Amino acid sequence: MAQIFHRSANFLARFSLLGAVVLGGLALTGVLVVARSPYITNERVSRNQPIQFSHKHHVGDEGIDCRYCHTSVESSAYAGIPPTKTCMNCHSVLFNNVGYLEPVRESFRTDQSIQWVKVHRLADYVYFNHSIHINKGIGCSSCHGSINQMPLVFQASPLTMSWCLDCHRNPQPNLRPRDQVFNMDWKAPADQEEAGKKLAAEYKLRTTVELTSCSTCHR
Amino acid sequence: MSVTQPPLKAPEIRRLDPVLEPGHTYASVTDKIAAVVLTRPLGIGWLAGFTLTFSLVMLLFGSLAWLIVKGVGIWGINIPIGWGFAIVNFVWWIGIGHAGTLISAILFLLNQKWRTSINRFAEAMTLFAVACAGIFPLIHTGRPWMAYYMFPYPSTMGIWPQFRSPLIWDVFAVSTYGTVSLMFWFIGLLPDLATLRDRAKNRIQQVIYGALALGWRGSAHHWHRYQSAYLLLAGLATPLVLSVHTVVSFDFAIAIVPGWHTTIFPPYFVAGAIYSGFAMVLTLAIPLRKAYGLEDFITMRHLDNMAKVMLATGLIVAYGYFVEFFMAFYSGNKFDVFLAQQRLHGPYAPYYYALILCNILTPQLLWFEKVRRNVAALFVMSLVINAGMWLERFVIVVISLTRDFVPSAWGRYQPTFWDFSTFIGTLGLFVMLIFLFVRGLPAIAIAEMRELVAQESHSGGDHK
Amino acid sequence: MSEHANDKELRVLQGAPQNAPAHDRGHDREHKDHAEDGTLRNFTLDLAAVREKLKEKSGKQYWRTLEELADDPHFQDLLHREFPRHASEWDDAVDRRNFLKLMGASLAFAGLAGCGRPDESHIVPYVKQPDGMVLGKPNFYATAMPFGADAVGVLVESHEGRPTKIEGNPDHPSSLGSTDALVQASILNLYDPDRAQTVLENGEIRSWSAFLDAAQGLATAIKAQNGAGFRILTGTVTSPTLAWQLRKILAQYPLAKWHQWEPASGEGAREGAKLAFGRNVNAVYVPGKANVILSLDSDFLASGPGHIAYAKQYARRRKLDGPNDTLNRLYVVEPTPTVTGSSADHRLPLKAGDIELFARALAGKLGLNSPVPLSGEAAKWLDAVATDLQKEHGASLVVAGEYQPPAVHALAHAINASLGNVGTTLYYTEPVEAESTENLESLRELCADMAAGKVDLLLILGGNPLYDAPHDFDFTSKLKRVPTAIHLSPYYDETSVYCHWHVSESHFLETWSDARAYDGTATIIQPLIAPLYYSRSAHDVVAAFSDKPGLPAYDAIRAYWTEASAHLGATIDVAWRKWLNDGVVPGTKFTPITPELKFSATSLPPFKPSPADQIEFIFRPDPNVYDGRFANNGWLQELPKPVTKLTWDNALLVSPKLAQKLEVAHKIASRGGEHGQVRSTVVDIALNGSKVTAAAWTLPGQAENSVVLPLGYGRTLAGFTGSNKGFNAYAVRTSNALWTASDGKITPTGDDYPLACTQYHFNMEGRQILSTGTLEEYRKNPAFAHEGAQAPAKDNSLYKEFEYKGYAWGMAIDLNKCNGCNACVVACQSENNIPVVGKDQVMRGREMHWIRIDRYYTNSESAASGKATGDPSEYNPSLDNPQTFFQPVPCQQCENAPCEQVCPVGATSHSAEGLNDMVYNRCIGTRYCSNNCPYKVRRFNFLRFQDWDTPQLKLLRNPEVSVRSRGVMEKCTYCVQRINNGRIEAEKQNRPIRDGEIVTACESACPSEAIVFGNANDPNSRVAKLKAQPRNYSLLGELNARPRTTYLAAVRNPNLELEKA
Amino acid sequence: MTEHRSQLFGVMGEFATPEQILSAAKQAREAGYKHVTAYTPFPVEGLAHAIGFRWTAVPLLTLIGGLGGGLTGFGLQYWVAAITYPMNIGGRPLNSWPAFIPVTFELTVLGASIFAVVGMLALNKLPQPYHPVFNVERFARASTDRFFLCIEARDPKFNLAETSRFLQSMAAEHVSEVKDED
Repeated sequence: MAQIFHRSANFLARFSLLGAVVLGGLALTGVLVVARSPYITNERVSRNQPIQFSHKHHVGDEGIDCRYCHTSVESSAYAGIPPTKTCMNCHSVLFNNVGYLEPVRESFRTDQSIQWVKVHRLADYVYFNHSIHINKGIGCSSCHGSINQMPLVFQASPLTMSWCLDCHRNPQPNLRPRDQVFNMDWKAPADQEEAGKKLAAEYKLRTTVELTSCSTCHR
Repeated sequence: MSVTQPPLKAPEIRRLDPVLEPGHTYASVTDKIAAVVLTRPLGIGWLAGFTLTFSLVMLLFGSLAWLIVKGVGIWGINIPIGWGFAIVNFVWWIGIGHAGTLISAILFLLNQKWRTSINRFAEAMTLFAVACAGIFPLIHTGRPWMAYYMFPYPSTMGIWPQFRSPLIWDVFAVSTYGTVSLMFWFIGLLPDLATLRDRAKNRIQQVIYGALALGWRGSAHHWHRYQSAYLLLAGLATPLVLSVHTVVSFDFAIAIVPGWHTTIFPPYFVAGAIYSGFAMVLTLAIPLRKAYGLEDFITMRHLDNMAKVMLATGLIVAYGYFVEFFMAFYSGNKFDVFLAQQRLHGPYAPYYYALILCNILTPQLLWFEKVRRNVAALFVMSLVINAGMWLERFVIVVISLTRDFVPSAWGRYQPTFWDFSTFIGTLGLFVMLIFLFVRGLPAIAIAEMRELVAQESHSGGDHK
Repeated sequence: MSEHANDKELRVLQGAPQNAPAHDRGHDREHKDHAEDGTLRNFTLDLAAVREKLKEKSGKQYWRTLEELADDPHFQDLLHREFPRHASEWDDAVDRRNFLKLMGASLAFAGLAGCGRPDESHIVPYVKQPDGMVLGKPNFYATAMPFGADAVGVLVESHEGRPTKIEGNPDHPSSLGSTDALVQASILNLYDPDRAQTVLENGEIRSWSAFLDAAQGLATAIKAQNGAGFRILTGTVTSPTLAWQLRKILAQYPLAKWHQWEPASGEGAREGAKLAFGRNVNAVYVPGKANVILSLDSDFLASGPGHIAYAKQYARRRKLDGPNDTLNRLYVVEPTPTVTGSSADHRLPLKAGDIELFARALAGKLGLNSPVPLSGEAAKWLDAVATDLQKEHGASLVVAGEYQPPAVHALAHAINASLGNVGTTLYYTEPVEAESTENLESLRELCADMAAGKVDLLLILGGNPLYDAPHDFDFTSKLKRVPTAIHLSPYYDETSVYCHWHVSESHFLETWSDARAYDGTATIIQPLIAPLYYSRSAHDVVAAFSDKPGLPAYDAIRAYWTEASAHLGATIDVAWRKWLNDGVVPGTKFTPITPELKFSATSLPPFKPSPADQIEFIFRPDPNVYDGRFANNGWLQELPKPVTKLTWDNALLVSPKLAQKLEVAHKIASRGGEHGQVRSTVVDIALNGSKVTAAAWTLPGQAENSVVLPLGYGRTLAGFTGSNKGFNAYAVRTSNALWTASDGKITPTGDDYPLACTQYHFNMEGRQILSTGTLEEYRKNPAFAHEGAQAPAKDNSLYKEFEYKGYAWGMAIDLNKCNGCNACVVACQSENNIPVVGKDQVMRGREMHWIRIDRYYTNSESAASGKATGDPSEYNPSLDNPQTFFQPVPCQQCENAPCEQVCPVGATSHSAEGLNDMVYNRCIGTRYCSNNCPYKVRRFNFLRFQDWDTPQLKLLRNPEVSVRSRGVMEKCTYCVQRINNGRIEAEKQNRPIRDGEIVTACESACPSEAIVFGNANDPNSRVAKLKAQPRNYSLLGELNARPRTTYLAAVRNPNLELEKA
Repeated sequence: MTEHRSQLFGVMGEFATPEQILSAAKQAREAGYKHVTAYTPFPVEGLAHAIGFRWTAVPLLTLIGGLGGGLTGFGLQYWVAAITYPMNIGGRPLNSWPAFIPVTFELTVLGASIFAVVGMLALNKLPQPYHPVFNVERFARASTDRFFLCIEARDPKFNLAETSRFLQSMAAEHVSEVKDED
């Protein structure tokens, strides 16, 4: 009988087997990595809006309070997107003839809503409530990032479930005094450790078990 | 070879049937078995059988496609009967999947020579049965595309499987069983692949079998480690094979449904599995030895022994049925008592009596040697028992659910066309794989047959 | 579950003008389409036009457009022209949808565009946000649902302008904070896609203004002849304004006539009052004050004016906190088991025709006339009842049934008077209906005139006479002879077809109106949403013929009440807002009057009893679809009828004995079986010279020789849901026998018909499920419910128990109060976006109700006994008059939940507050949890049950609850959305949740306050107190699942005299 | 293992029966040959011992695999159920160890089996499709009915003529050189 395979076959055979195992492992890890990547989470993806509205300008430079536009953030599940009327409060006077604000005026004239593109999209079965987070001293920037630096708003956090859980398991690091909630530049003080504990007690924060029960967010 | 008596004479001699007909040499066994794979042309029978089963597999794919499009509602299941054919078939196939590993592992440890000529295709059968079984737990879910939730992986949701659920145990048990059986089967194949490589008639065969043989040379070192590994695998597979059907039985025993919540389940599920497994081995072995003239290797001795195993396990199963009743009445649990009565004269009583007939009464014929040695009878009986074991699972899964705790919720179950098409589809898949197997790989372990020849020649013919 | 996307859209809707949710794409195209209609509909449609219409649409919109096209009559003509064969399949949902897709594919492939990653979704804010609206916070508005001679005051939950849920109005006498199944379901009618959507003239779409012109044209013509030939047909009118408008019309057209026809409300009360008092008066009962109540075939707990209030008062008298509490006692004599009869302490099945005899006998016993001999059971009964009533002089009550003849009512009045009940347990007021006319005679007259060609202009305001008029009137042929008939109705129904004009009627949530409750209290009906379609109210249509055509309903209402306010001593501008806010107009409640009794029982003509063995046919409105007006309401169609548990069909109700005699039987089909499909014998009913074929249903407790033909089914033009369901009992109903007919014939045809029955097996098989006892037993041993089945002690577990330190939500259901009225079931369906699955799926045992009401017969033969099957499929004597009990079964929220342990993915687990959470998006649908649930309360989406396509239905959904898709398990959550919102509000105010602050949908709907929800950890909460009672027990407690939902055993208060006899 | 190019790998004697190869192997050892290998169509009892091959690591590997699998199994379940996301599942304790046993067991078996098989192959240096012995024509029968004894060239005592004669002396039906060409 003659050799069926060349000597190199030995190396090839062993290498390919090993390779298969390694590749499989890599592929698996890859999937897990991609699932956490902005491609899936839409993190840091800024979108084109019908009007180039700049939070940086309005909040950062002009220092308008979040609640001037997002009126229901303290009382309702939804922070609320301002009606055209709110824009016109100022822009009927300021920049009242610049071209890039035409869509606003048009909307006001024609009574047709401005169609903003959603930036923060939660899954349909997640019931997030703004008001309770605000009331328990979670600042806007804790989730939305420093909006006041954003010419175009993008999603600053992954908004994955495990991300939510991180905070629901251990909220202390993110707790602020209520008067700091809308402060975009708030930084955790050095003593956040016990400050957080104190606030948690003050706010009567629910226990981790309660905060991580399924029905806290899913119904 | 010293057994020179003509085979059919006084019973005490017949009982000493050989596990290998006399007159065989290393070469002859090798030739005969390898020829089936290497030289023998495709018969019309094979082609016809393959075409038929292949079309059934297409039916299976069709059914699955429709299932994905519409949802499990195309089946007969409802509330209260949340599980129907899918789980029945799953348990049935898994059960069948037990004989192979059992034969190759346990009989190996017990040093039963007669296992040699049947273990190879029994193992193959196991793999294919497990493949068929594996389909069902996946497709019976409402959202199969989400089934990966059942595997422990670090998800972005930060949640994991719920390990208290027997269904998760199933996932691990079945996949482990599949993997181990595959490895067991493959290393068993190694020396024979080498044989085929060395006898291959053309380059393609050479390359294929050569690659699969991994360069096996049968050196003393190889054989030494090989035997050590094989023995260990056998030792591992034995508890494994027992555990798998035990775990499957937990699917029911862990639940609180009357008729499921029973401690007898693990042993009698295992016995039942072996029972149906051997029945299926017979169902396959009998036509196989006929078609490829392997009567010399799969002798009456084998059939006789398998018949005896079936008889024994059948009796264990019968005991299981009895204990179910006994415990129901002994415990006085009103729900269990009620269910026991339902089995006897509830709407599904006919199924229960059919089950008793198939699984307990018919096999009693195996007490008679005449029956055990009548190939035709054995074949029919193996079919009956397979049917019976399927009925058993139907009785357990469906009847228990039809009338549980709250009478207002009582219901009935009737399978739909899609229930049947899926089941028949897997039957087709199973047989098709068998067809491919017998033509692609040696259906009998050649190396072990050679070993047997050696032993026979030494043991001077007194067969143990 | 990507399918959720659309629904999410709705949940975050941020752009609706107060009451026109223009944000929903589908919806605002509604408008665009109608805009196009004008142009598009002038020429008839052809394929090219359709292609044109579809060209620029793509993806979802594409199909939507197709769906809308489907409602365009021209498109349907087109289909018939182009695809004659398929067009026949039009009415079948599945085929219809598939066919649409087919059509789509064949027209253009534009629809297949747009795969890949989900495209951007949009936020559509208001341009000018209405005041007082906080996004994401529902508002509640008070209004009322007019129904027959009553109106139920309601508070309607509105999310950004979409009414989504109806609750009771505590300030309204007919509601007292509760509702019934019909009220709960009425919101589905609002969004029904099959509603008539425009004004039609001979099937051609017309604008409202076109109608106004036509109306004025007709008006002038009629005026010329002084109104002769002008007829108006209405149902019972309780709207003061409408009556006012009508009277003005009649004044304008002196010779015009106003006819009334209510097919399903009896005239006995009206005529009986006339008999007793010489004029029509309205009897208002106060069951709360009665210690002994006798119902003469009256279902006052579940139907008829004021039944919600009556049920509440009655239930409060069934409260049993300790051995010293007393219960009232209810006797019911009735031919067919009703909700009231089923919750009676003593029930006597009697042919409807014999009830008058019983009443006379009772009067005799009380010395109001010469004694009347009774035979058998009835005689025994009579003595006991009579003595009992007399014992409770002034605190007893006799209620006569709606469908009983005037004599019975007159007798009831006399008896109540003689028992001194008037003024205590009942009082009289002026009639609630604006115009008391004898419906039957009124309709007879109209028909006669139509036949005689005396009617030139017929205005039909609501109602469907063509379908529900007595068949001997032959309304159809007569209507054909009317030159101009105008029909106002919510659907283009049987009658509309024969009318020249059809105006689609607005839903009560879409229009201004007003209505009076059973005690006269008036409510201003205010709209919650602009009409979804081009629909109008009766006020508009009437105004069209007045001197002020086009007068908006609002102005009419306002005008009337401006006048009325004077009498009420209020200035409307001040009072108006408060009236709207409260949902009642103060001071409109009728003051009691004391009409003198001009009737003596002796004056009655001698009673001629019908032979006992003669079969009596009685007509009754269906408990779910009533007279047929709710036929197209999927919630009600799929709602198991209280006693029979039938869905989607009506059936001839037959007593077990008679069934045996007639050889009508049931076969339990193996698909679905006891919990789904029962095949029953089909019979031909020959009656009043007409014939109808029906499925016969054996009903335990039915009077032996009495059979019931439930009205309201067999509609041909009800819409997709309601057409061709059941059989049409009106077909054999004649004017001479509106409620009770005899000498008819029942002959089995030999074939059988599948009926969808959600509970067939009625025996508890000796299990501790529905625990019942008598007051005696209770007083002897208040904890009798625990006998035999003890729940294991908490401490006999190897493991440490979980502790629930904070809130521990729990529910207690008092079986002593529950009367099985079904309000909770529909309320739950409405609150939790529960889909309707259709008859076929119900027959497979796949209905989705999160709370079901089980019905058991306690003294029935059991299956275990081997003697009987535990169901009505074979006769046994215990079925003749079984003791009936109802048990609502929601998820029991077990602490040791068997379902949770077996879920492989942890999709169901326990919350820190002890809720058995179900996470749909984690569920992979193994159904293991359901198998392991001893109570079988879990529901599985076997197919895609939820309707994702119909835009109207999207508006209906509760944004607070996930909409479940195919392949996931679902179940009662204790309305976790309400719990969470309640908790969030409480936490914001930094206070604990108050008891009663969180109310589940079922609890708030329940008229008899049988369901109580709350924090079991708070010893002062109502639920904790109930759970502390010895009557409290767990369903199947011995399983040690530790349900959070527990039951209080039912205790009946039988009359010992009758018991021992 | 075969570093040297196109040169002698060893000589191979062919025998007819297991007995012959067994005695041949013994004699070769006695004759002082170290690098002796026997090739047989089926395992011949005592042959490995005869050519001086006693201990194999396979059982040890299997043990390691088993322990590893088992520990991973239980560890994973405990971590999931009690540490990373403790949930109240039907009132059952967080560490429901009895419920964790089935998975632990299965993973033990899985680990052990994989280690046993992979270990065996690795120690046997498989896959190794190419090997000098395949160059011998008659070696094809090694997988059917012939028994070969190969004395390798790297053996210090190896000498082509000597060794060949030695093999013939043991009634080898056939003696052939084993070349290791490219």
